[in-house]
Amino acid sequence: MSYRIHLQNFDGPLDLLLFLIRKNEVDVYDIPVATITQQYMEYLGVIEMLDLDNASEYILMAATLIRVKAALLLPKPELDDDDDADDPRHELVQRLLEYQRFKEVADGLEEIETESRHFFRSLNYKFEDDESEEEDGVEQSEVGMYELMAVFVDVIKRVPPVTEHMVERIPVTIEDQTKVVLEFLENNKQVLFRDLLLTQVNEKIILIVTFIAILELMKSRKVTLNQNKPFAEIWIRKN
Amino acid sequence: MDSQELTEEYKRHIVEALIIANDVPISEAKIASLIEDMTPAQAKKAVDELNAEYSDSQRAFFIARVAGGFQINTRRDMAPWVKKMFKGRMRGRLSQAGLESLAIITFQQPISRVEVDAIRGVNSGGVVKTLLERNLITIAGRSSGPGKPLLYGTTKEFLRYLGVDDIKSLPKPKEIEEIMGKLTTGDGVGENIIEALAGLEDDGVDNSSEATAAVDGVAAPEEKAQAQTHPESDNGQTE
Amino acid sequence: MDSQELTEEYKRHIVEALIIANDVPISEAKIASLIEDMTPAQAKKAVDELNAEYSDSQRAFFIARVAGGFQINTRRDMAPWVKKMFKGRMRGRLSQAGLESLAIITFQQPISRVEVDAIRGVNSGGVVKTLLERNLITIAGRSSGPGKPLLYGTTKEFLRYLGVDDIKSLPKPKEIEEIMGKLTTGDGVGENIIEALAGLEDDGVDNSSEATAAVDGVAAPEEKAQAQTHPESDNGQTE
Repeated sequence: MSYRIHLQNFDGPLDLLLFLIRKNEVDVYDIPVATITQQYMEYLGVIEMLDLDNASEYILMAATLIRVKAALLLPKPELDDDDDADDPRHELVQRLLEYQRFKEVADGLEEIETESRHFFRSLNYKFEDDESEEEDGVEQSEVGMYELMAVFVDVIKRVPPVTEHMVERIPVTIEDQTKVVLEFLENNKQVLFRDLLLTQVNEKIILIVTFIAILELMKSRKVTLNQNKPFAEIWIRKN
Repeated sequence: MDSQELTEEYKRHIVEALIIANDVPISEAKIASLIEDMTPAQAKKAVDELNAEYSDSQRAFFIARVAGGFQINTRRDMAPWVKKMFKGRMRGRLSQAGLESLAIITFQQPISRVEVDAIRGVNSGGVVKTLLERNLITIAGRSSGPGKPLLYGTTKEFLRYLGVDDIKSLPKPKEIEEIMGKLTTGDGVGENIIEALAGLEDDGVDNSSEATAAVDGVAAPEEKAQAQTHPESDNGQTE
Repeated sequence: MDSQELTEEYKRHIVEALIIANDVPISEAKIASLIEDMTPAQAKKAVDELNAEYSDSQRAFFIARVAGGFQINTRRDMAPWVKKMFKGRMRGRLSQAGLESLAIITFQQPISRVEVDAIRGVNSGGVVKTLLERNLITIAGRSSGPGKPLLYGTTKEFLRYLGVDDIKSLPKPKEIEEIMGKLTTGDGVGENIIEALAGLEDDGVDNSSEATAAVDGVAAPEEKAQAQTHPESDNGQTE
């Protein structure tokens, strides 16, 4: 049961390995060789049971441990003993030390974070300008890269899904859509151009064809589009 | 928090801190509820005393009473400098439409307005104009396709503001998806950004000749007008 | 705005107004640019004088130097009440994984996610997303290495979150040699790692000499190993 508590504190195989190394250092100075690997495997068993998402990363480390151990069991060529680049442990030691470096920094950051949470910046200020009233005090700095990406994802999500089999074309012609538009206008004397497009269209291709149909209708003076001022809403009306 | 009694003076400090740190005007009732043994009337009195202190020590600000409670305001004679500080900042919140169009233009640039419309499913003319005015986007050329529509892209200032040096460093749709997680459309059909955008492109291409030619008739005057209105928008508002 | 000369005192009032009105830390250079005949050094001096005044008159706030500029912070002993006011609205603390990733990104920036993963030994996708979302990191370009992955860097908001002026005020990662150096002092993780891994090797055979040999060897090829593990880190580490 204690496994579960510990597991939540591990941020990956390196973290677990460091934990075991520390733990064993405290308990038994002379570490029995197999202990670390064996304990690691025990944890791994629990991890596999509980946390399938990250299990593969822990398994990878287990494989590394076993590989290192196996390599060490092989008889060493008695060449240049100083040349330790061949030592199978080096890469792992290197990784653990590198990880440890940043783990220490993370601890430092956590301390600073703790301290910083005692201070609050001034927020209760509003600039009241006699002359201009349009300022609502909201900074655009809220639009960061992340927010933009989130909005982008949202918009794309709204785009109607692509048909599963793209070979099949959506049967839509300008003629069809001309009829649709005229029928729609039959019931509504004057409609917002936008509403017409939105209510009549649920596929991008249809949207585009409908748009062309409207333009055709305009050209042949069957409908009129007007606008109160540039960029205002466009109204469409049957002639 | 404190078992000892708080002095009147110390309570006044707390009132000051609460007013300064809050992000909305805070009422005397709210202040009173946060400080041990304090009534709203006492909170109000503390504010008056603070204002007297500010006045005596010639602070450049005072506590103003606004609709919802108390808020920090700068002294009236400070306005010219405060205004100067806020001026030239990209102030004011973008509408949802503005944000969406900005997101699409940022990650799909260079892109024509018609394509932005196609993705959003609504007309983006007014929004594009606002973005141009705010120097967030600029005209980035002209499509070589039929109709040669104007293409929009983000300004250097906005890119810098987002934290990247050039367009190439912006995340691509595939990377956005990797960061933000796999997309699922409303009806539960798994779909990714690439497919969604590819679908759009296909649709666009299908009728490019007709659609764009026809669109040209409508869109051209408006875009030309924009080009005239903001000829230097790309380098003009560098501040 | 003013044709008359501004007195030192009045300039100090303006500095105070600018700092209290701004919602982002404002640098002395920016302050100086907004006030007639003021140098950044004078702006800094004015801030010091203001802080002295605040201290004398026992204000519940002070001007802190954060993220390259000045901002008003509430006094440390005010925290219990301000926290009470923000109860339920305060952002959670960073997770261990978040702190680790931040530690790595802070000192290796700009860095790709894959490189962060390599150091942590675990996928950091979710963590990176959270950090982006909290605006503590942002996309900071694109690697020129294979695959041209996106690179991440820390933001000003990160400094602000921790309440520090710049990255130099954060605890630096120790050199690997230094972590190794702990061996001689008889405590520290470096030793534990070596011990444990040496233990892996001996498998019951007493060979302390070998263990030490292995330790000696680790430091030497370490840079090589590092260079291999992080091929892009050399052009990545701009500082």
